[in-house]
Amino acid sequence: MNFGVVFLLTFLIVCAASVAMTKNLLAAVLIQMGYSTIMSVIWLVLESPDLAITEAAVGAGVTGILFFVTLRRIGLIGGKGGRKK
Amino acid sequence: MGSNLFFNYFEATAVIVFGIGFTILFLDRNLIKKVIGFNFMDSAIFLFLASNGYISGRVSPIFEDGVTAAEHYINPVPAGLVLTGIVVSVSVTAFLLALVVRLYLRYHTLEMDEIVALSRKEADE
Amino acid sequence: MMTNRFLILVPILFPLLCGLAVAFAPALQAGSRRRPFVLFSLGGTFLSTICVLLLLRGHSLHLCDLAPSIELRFAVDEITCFFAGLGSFMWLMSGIFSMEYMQHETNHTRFYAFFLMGEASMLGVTLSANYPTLYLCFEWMTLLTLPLVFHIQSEESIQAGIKYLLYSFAGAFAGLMGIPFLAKYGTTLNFVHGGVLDPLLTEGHEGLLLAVAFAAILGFGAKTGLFPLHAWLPAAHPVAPAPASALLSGVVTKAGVIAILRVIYYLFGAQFLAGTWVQTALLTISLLTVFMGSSMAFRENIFKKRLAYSTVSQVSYILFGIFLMNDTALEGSLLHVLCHSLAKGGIFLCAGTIIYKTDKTDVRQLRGIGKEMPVVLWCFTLCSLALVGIPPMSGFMSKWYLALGSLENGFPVISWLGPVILLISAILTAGYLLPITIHGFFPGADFDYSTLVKKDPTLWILVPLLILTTLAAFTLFPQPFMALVENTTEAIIGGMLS
Amino acid sequence: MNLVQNFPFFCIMLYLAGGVTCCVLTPKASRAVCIGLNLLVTALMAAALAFTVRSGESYVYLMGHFPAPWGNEIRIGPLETLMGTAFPLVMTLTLLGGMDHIFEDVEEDKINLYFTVVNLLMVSMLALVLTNDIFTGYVFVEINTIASCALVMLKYKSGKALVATTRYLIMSLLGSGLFLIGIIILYNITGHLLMEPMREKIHELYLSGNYAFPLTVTVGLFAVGLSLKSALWPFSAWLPDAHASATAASSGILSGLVIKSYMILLLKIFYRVLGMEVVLSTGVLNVLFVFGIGAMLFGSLHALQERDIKRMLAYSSVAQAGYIFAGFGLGTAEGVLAGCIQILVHAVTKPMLFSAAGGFMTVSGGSRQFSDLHGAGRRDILSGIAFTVGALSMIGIPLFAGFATKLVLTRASLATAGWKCVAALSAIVLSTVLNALYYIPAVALLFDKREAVHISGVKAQPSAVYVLSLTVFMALNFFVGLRSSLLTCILEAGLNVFS
Amino acid sequence: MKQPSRNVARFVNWVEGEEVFPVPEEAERNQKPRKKKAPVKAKPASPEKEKRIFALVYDGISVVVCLTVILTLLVTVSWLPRFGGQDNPAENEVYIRYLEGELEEAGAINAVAGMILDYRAFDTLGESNVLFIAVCSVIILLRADRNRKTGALNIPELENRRALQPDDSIFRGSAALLVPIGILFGIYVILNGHLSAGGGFSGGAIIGASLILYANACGPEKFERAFTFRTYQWISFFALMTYTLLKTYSFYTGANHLESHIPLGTPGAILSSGLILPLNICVGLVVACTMYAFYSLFSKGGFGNGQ
Repeated sequence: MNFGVVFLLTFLIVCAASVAMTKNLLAAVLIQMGYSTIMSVIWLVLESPDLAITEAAVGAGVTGILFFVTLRRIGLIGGKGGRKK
Repeated sequence: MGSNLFFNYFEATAVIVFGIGFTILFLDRNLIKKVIGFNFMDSAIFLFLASNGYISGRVSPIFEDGVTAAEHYINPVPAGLVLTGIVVSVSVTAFLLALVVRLYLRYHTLEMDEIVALSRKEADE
Repeated sequence: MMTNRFLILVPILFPLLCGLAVAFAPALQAGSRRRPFVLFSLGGTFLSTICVLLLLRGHSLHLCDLAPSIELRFAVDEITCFFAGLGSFMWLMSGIFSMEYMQHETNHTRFYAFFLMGEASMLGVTLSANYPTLYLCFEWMTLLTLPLVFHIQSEESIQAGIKYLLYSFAGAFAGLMGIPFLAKYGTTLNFVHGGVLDPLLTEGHEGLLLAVAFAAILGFGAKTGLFPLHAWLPAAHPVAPAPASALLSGVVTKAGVIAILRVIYYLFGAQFLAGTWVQTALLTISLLTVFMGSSMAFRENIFKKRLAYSTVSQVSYILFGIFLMNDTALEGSLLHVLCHSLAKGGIFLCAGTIIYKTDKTDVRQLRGIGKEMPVVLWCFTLCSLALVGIPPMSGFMSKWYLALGSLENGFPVISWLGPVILLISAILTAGYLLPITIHGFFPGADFDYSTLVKKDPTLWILVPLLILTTLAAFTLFPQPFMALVENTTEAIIGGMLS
Repeated sequence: MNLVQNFPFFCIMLYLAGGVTCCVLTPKASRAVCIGLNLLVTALMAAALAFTVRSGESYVYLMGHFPAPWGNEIRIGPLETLMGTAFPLVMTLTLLGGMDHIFEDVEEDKINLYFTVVNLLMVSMLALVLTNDIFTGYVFVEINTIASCALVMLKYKSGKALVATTRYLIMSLLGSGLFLIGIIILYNITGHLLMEPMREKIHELYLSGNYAFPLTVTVGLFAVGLSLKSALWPFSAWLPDAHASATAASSGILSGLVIKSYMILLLKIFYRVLGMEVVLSTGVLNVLFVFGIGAMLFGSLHALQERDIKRMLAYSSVAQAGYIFAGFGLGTAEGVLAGCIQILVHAVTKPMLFSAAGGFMTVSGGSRQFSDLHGAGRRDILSGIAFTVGALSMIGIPLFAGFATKLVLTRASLATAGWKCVAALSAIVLSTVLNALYYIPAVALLFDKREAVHISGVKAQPSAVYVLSLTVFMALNFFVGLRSSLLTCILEAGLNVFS
Repeated sequence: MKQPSRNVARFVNWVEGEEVFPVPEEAERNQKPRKKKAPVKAKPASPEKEKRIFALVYDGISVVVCLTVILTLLVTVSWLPRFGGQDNPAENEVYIRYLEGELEEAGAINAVAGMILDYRAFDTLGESNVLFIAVCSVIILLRADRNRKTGALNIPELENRRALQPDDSIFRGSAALLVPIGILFGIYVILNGHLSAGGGFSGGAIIGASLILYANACGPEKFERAFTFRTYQWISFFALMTYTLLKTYSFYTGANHLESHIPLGTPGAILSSGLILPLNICVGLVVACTMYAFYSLFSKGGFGNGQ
């Protein structure tokens, strides 16, 4: 029950709860990417490097990009000065 | 109530995040929030699965210089399953986001019940 | 011997193929060629049925099996002889009648196609030798006679058709529920003289089986217009063309009677049902229907609707006889089957002719009709006398036997209440049929004879009418019919109760 | 290990290869590849069916060099091969039936993707029916989910299809999420993923009594997850939109085949993984039975109010799914047999109804409302006949396919005790009457003389392919109706060796 | 057929959740899913107030659903075997053979890669098809559809990606540095899939991400002149086709107990562990192109000028 792991796990729960609460979509996407990075650290704690690389590359990397491109396409961020939803 | 709740703190966290993700996906009315909820739900499930395979005091199953004794490494099966799961969840997220883009381009809103109301009023083409 | 067992299927397949030929063969589309072909096929069916009944009595044929222990089996036994002969004869008579009558109607191909196929399914009902085949032919008879009901395709006829279909499906499906129960508690699903229930199995389950029997009888009763499911009959008959409504009330209701006969005497067994609450309930329901049918007919002014209500009450006479479950009552009900088919068929054909010639559908408009169509109204009068039960006509004999059977039966109330209600309903029948004759022949002083023009129909209509009327008077020379009825009753109920 | 035993494996691999090739071909070529592939697979699976029925017991086919608890495997028995033959056959007929709709509704350069999706849907259904490993089941459940959602949304510029797809996808993802967490708990307490070794472990746990609560929760998770995906009544809010707004061929495939593969997977999990005594001890079958009865009633009740022909058919699919789950819920072998027969009967009847509905739409100016469909049966006589045959089979008239289900289900419910028998019988009678109440007026309306003024006189010129598919469908319907005893004994043999 | 009365329809609609503000039946987690209580209909003082009340009730219900799911699963977790324990049920003969028999049978140093690409290869085959079907669906949805009448591709409003702020030299400079490293690292991860951690998926994702970075920094024109939509389709076709054929061969030989003549090579060398390397390369290629395809489909509905 070392402290570091407990801190990481509580971070995950805080991330999930905060996304449930927030209304701002950009914040939600950022929280999700943070969540994914911490998750790849947890995979390392659980002794499975395969998952760490995959989670980092595929989780934060590609999913994050997809979210940002979607938000741009919806006009929420960047592009033609999207209206704040 | 079983006795292992405080020992299985990995699985407990996974279950809590799963509950939150499940509810966001199911009941939240914003489409982007739903997709994020789905991501939380899936990665929580994989945390639950991978934590089953972990054996304390053992190393990840990449053999160092020919030592193949089973007591030295952790269980590789959950790691393999999670690898498959992560790619599945990425594909589904991409599909969901594509749907969100198309829905927004047509109905200019992200709230699910507004979209359902608008589509009901639409003439049946 | 193998080949002639398949001959049993001839009465079913022959009209079916002719019906399909009429529907699809291009050569028969022309009216001139179609009418002889239809006549030929009706006559052919009648003759083939008679041959099959005489030659193949007692043979049975296992066609195929629908589900593991559910098989299609046809056989010729005493009920088949009685009803198949009557049914195909009535179909022939109304077929001849329709030659003339159909000028009045449109799209004949569809009418004749389903007319012939309907006969096939009716013969299927008579020939079926086990419960699933009976159910199958029953359902298909509903389907094939449906287009005859909404032939004129007016909004009202379609609603009536749908009502007919729903009532028949609900009823037939209540009948279907009997199959699994009998498969479980009975030895076999085939019709066995005296019932198939295995006494060991039905130890503690009498109540359940009685309820199933009651549901099945009420279900099949839908076709005969028995009380709970009778509402479709007054709706369907007026809209159907005359030959079709003659068959609907004359023969299709008898299919319901066959099914009930099979359920009572060949599946559950008369001893099992005799003396139970099921019998008392059925008797009261049939008496209720008899009384209700004739009183409703008394108040109804549309000609064909009045005749439809009269069918409801007359067929319940037959059911009353069957539910009494003793041989005299059964004899009476079989006699009434004969009388009602012939007489009611004749009456409907007369009504059809009147409507065909003068387009008067309301009873009150029929003043002085006797002057315009003397022959038709004479036939109508004789047939209604048969229905009322006046001595020279057949109705008297069947009602006599029914009353005797009811008195013989030791039921506390029903044994004397039955004849009383039969008498009251006979008076009511006279009340709603005879005024038509009276007004027809004696229109009263102020009727101007100047505008009168003779409208007697052609031979196509007169011949069947006359044949039916003479047959309806079979009490004058009862010997052949009584012999037929007696040995049928003997075969059905013999050696069981008495 | 003679050659015939490899056929199911070849079918899966053929579909995978076919799926990949279709996406690079032209629309016409990919259609040819897809239809040819389906026919070839039907033939192969029919040969495998003949082999398994003759040999009478199911054999295991290793996917790789390693036996049971280590490598993947698929298990092939009479039941699986019968479903494996029926699914591609019905798929081919539905595709042929809705072909001109596909080329009209889907955009020009995305038609080959349609056939790619169809091929991958077939591989996932075959794999679900055949697989002997739960996690492979999960992976192919995911392929099935995405492919069926892709089928729904393939309508050109149709907003409704998009909304229906989203709701369908979200509910399906919930279902597969619950299903996955069920698998993980099972893996955690048994240590196996293959079905047979897991069964022994669960049997030991059941006897020894430890991990009892997780076992019960897993049974609940599987039941809720998979009934969510196979549109059992309380979770079927997504089905009417999804199946109504898709093209004719897709809605036929979805109603007829896709929801069935999940039911077979649930059956397999109850029979082969958990074992019947564990499932019976948790009482989840009673819950499924009650939901099945609810589906039969509420599904038909909803179809009664529907004024749109495809939504009516979709709601009637919900009711028919209720039949299957009522059959499974009875808990006896005969009940499961009734469920399996209903799977086949519905797979044969519903796609025909949807193709005929598609035919009516082309003839009445593309509208789905009953007010415009007056007399459509007279304008397109073949679809009219096909729709009537389908409707009568749904009501359960003898000589048609529906009668077999009613018979076996009534007999099965009779065999069970007390309240289940009464509930099942009354539900069957009530839902039959409700079925008649909405199918017969629909058929009467389709053959109505008074046609809507702006459509009357439009005579249909159905393509040869459409005529062929509907006639073969009707023949198939009659065959199942008449020879249902043949199907029953194959299914019985299959169920005996199923666990 | 006259319509059944209105309130029956509304009751059934409510049960079915067809109301305009649909509160669909939630898939309760335990096996006896209770009916959810109906959202309490307050006295509609004003639509605004009713909306707020409805939102409150809706959130209340979602909290209730969330708690029930979490509590049920927490109780289940409390019964499960202890975390990291030695003799958990999962540590049985399956796990021992995967580790000890792995070198002889699959020949991969990385036991996880050996397990997913050899012992349980059917899952991984299915899973790469999940990615393929997802790409097909995204293409169906987002690819610029041809305008029915004119036949021209109606490309979504393409503001010029390249028109970044004038001072994007920092971005372009760092991208020029990062992209080659990323691609090299990705290739390393793919090739060493069976020797060290990583494998087809992670390597492909890394290459995909760096391609996207490159397309953003230096503009997609030069790159997409070679990498058009057709080439993407043919790449994924060849890669998946070889994957399926290799696996068909190995399954067929396995099932019929034939000896598959694929050399396992000396463990530790690059060209070792039989089929795992070519499979990793195929998967890596597909995943890389797919990630780039996702990006370009989302941002501009197709490659280059959208065809």
